[in-house]
Amino acid sequence: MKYNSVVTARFAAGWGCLLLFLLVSLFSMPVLAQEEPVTVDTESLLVVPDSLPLEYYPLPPSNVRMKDVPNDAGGSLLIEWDLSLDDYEGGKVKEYRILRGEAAEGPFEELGSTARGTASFTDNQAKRGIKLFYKIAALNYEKTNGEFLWKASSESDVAGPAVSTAQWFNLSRLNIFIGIIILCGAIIYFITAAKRGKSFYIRKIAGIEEVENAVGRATEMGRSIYYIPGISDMDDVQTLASLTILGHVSAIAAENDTRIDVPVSKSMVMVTAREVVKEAYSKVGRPDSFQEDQVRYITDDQFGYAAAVDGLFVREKPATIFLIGAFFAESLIVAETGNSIGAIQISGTAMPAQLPFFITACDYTLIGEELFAASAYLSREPKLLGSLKGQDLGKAVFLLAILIGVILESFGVPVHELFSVR
Amino acid sequence: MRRELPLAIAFIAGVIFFIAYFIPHPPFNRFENWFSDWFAIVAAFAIWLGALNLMKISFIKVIRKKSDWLHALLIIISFVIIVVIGFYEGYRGLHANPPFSFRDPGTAFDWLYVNVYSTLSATMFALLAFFVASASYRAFRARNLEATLLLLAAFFVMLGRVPIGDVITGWLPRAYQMSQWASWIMNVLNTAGQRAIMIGIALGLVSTSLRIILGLERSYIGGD
Amino acid sequence: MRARELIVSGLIILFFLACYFFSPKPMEFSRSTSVLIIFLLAAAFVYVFIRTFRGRFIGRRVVFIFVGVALVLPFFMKFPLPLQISPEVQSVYDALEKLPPHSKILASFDYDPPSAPELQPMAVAFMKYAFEHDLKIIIMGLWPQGPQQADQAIQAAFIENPDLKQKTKYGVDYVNLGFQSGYEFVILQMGQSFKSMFPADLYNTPYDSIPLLKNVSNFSNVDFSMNFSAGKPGTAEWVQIAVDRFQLPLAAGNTAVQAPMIYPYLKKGSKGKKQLIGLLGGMAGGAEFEKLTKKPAKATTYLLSQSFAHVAVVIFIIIGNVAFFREKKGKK
Amino acid sequence: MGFWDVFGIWLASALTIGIISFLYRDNIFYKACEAIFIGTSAGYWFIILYWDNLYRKFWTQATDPTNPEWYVPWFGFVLGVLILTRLFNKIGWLSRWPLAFIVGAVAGLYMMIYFVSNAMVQVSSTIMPVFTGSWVDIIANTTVVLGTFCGLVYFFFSKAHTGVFGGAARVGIWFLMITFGASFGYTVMSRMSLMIGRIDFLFGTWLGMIR
Repeated sequence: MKYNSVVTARFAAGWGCLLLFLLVSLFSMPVLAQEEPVTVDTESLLVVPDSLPLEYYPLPPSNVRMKDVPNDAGGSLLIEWDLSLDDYEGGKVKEYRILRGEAAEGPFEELGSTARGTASFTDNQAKRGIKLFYKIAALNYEKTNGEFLWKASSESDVAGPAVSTAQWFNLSRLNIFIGIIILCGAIIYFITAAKRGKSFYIRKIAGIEEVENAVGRATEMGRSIYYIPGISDMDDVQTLASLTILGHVSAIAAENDTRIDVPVSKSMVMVTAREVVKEAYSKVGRPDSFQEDQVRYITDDQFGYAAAVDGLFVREKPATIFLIGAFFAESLIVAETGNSIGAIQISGTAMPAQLPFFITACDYTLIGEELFAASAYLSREPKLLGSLKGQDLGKAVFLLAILIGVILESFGVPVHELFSVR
Repeated sequence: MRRELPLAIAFIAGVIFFIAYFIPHPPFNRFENWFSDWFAIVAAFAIWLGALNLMKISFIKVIRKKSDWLHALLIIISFVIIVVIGFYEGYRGLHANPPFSFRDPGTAFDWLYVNVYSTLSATMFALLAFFVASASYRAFRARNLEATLLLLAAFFVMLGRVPIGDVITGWLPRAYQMSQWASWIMNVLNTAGQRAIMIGIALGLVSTSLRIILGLERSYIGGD
Repeated sequence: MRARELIVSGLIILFFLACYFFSPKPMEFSRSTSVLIIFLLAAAFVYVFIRTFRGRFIGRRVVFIFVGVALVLPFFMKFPLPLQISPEVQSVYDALEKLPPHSKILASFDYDPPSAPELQPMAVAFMKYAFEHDLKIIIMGLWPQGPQQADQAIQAAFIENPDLKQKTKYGVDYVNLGFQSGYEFVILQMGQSFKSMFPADLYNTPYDSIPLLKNVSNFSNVDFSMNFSAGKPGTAEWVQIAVDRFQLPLAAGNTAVQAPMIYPYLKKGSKGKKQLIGLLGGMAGGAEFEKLTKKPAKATTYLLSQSFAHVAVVIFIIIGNVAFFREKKGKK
Repeated sequence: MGFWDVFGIWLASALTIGIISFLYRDNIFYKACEAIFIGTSAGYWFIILYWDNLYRKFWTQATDPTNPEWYVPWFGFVLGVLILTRLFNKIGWLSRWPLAFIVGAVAGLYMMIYFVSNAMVQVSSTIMPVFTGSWVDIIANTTVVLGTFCGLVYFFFSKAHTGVFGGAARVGIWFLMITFGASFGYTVMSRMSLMIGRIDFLFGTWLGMIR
């Protein structure tokens, strides 16, 4: 692939803006640190309306204090208070009401209520940047089937002003930020290294090793090979991986002069698959023996395609069948017929729900990521190799973390915090 | 212009939404919600493409009297019926007093939905019950250790999840009957396997997304 | 070939018309007929075993007939089923039991009619339980047909328990906010405010004029939540966003094919906190929940057919593999 | 039960039998039902997306003066219109802009959502003190940790599966096979439940033979 300047420019831009953003958030850290504590503690006045005797009134809560909820878009304040002295089992306090106003003496509106015994409430309608004042009312009342007989409430003193602010960086997600930066950095590093021609080791994958003898079997028996690239279109990564493997299989088939048929269910896949097979034939020096109709479009309909492929299997009786790509509920219909005509079947998909059917019905199966590893191994494309290596590094980090983490956890060190999400 | 701009758009959109995850400060916190609206609206437009394409293909089949033109005619008729009724019920519902939704039980659209659409899609999937059984008999073999483990796990989960499993293992104490085996397989063995697969898929998706953002993955744009 | 096709379709139509006009309604086999049927089924399986053992496989359509019989006949049989309650279903029930009256439950319906056979029975049982224990239900759905399924579940609950109908009032005891598209972004926005995502309920009454929703602004004002899901968007998204980010107490009911992917969320994490309180898996989960609420209904009757079908599939796997090993031994 | 309800049940039963007839062989009844299914499902989603997305999410919010973010849906509208340019091949390439925006944004978002919930959370819940609680817990926890660890080793491609590493990979594939077995069992269960639902409709709602 030509090493074009646009891609490097984009790398630089991407890294540049990420670094810039990191610097901005680091400098903004000290500014956030000094949050001014907001506590007001004065003697509370007992409000005594004329009708109810004094002892109905519970003692009000005290020491009302507010704290801006960190790592949010502003707009939420955590209000805490000390419970009223009358707040005990059978005591005078039944509920607390939270009241908010935009001025110390200004009109107060009721936000919500909390049951007896709770000492905090989150107000997430506190408009960002506006000074707000709060007071908490302890409430005593008598209710029969939903109607209030009488209500007595006494309010704490006014606390405030409190302002909810928004933060530019969600500190609780720092661990995730570092994790994703390491992973993306590794992937980008390995892709650029692979572009510069560095070769990487990929372990043996059973399904791919078997391709030679599977095609060999078809040649001995003088029968054809069928390659089914799944029923998804070109926007599915599994279809792209499958077409890479198709190129490899077609090259071996062309060498052994064995016919390979590729019935497809999407017209765009047909166009690309024809290119892949034609190129494989010419690479092996057999451009003339490739016929256009080896790769043909059947139908877009899921079950129609499965029924048509079954018909082809039963009539043509291929010796070797490849089922590689994105499959859905029709996978077991096709795999079953392939098995019933005694063909060797090599399958591969990343669809978890279909893997059980392929594993039991086919001789070899590329399981999930092995499909992508196989296409990287065969195509040697830098972006595929680099991604695979980057993902492997991620797995290595997770494997080490689990190994060390479990050991340390047994001694009480909270290693899982490093990976936990708040 | 045709290839560079889309790649630039994809890069900018990707980086912005990647960063938006870490910035609570407005307007970044609103990005995910805005995007859900944009995604829904674009999806509504995209289905016009799909529907018009289906109608175009079907019309060509009918006009040129292709082999399955009756099949195509039936597709057009059923599409037109449900679309016309959908629009009619929708407008009637909006202007009625009190307004009702076109999906309410009792509307013609709901009748078509319950008796035609959901019946057909439920039966289409129900067919698979038969295909799974025939594949079990004719194709699912314990050909190697891995396939044997798979069939054994399936055996215990299927029988454990229905009362018959406990009838068979009735002679064992309650805590060791087959339904407990099935629960243990699900809660311990399956959890471990699922986690390994989920982590693998997550890492795979991160690398694919990164390639899309950096413009290395261009298949979704198609040819020039 | 044309003639045979017409004869077969003629036979099918005749069979169903005969059932429609002449069969006893409802038809129930006596205990002895049920045992006889099971005996005949077993004999048929033995015959298949012998035939396959000798190398002559039965055709695909014969297997279909076996499965059809195994699914249909149990509907007419009566068998007491010893149903064991699995821990994940028990924890859902215990969590509901702990809810004091008048607590608000957010019930999200993310499935469609094709998955109704598995999820509708547990949804009906959940509605019956909630209304009988005076719990308030706020219904919404991430799938277009979800809220309709919720409505059908409520109507079914009213039919099975008529006095519930008078007791529960729409807008006070339950509200249906309808469907909202946008997949998991809907959950995200509900974390900040329900109202912004559901300006009005299914019947276009504004959010603020619904008494039940008076001081319900987002997840922190909801005591519990139940998610019925058949795929994506579903329980996984609710856990990833509502539980992981907004700490919403969540239990779920899932189709059988979806349940395995959800089990990891049930495991206690390192902080001893489970992401998901409990899970009703497939029809068996529904039947167990019905047993816990002491009201056996659809799920329980379906389970007998399910049991027969599972046994049939297991026997077919065994027969297939025995023949496979005999063939392999023969070849060696 | 009005006329339309009875007719609806009979129609639904006919369609159900038509689809099930595919088990016998691919016949004209099945082809007719399949055509109705393709047409109705395309039309159904066409209507749902029109009313729920275009009308309710775009139109009502975009033309509602009280909505402070009324401009947001308009950007979605522009993206949507650009997608429609794909119909005319002269200006079809314009449709790549909205497509690129959606694909890029989804890439950015899904990268985070999946990385957090499928990778970080799962790793964090696997790192747990194993030797606490009753011996049942100890066995369960060690098995989960061992299974997840070995499963990941199997999907590790940069080292050959030989020696101890090969052993761990082998144990890993065993765990994966049991997981696939469990999901096979559950798939059978859910397909059977679907069929039971259809039988309950045919023999219950239609023929009335089930109580």
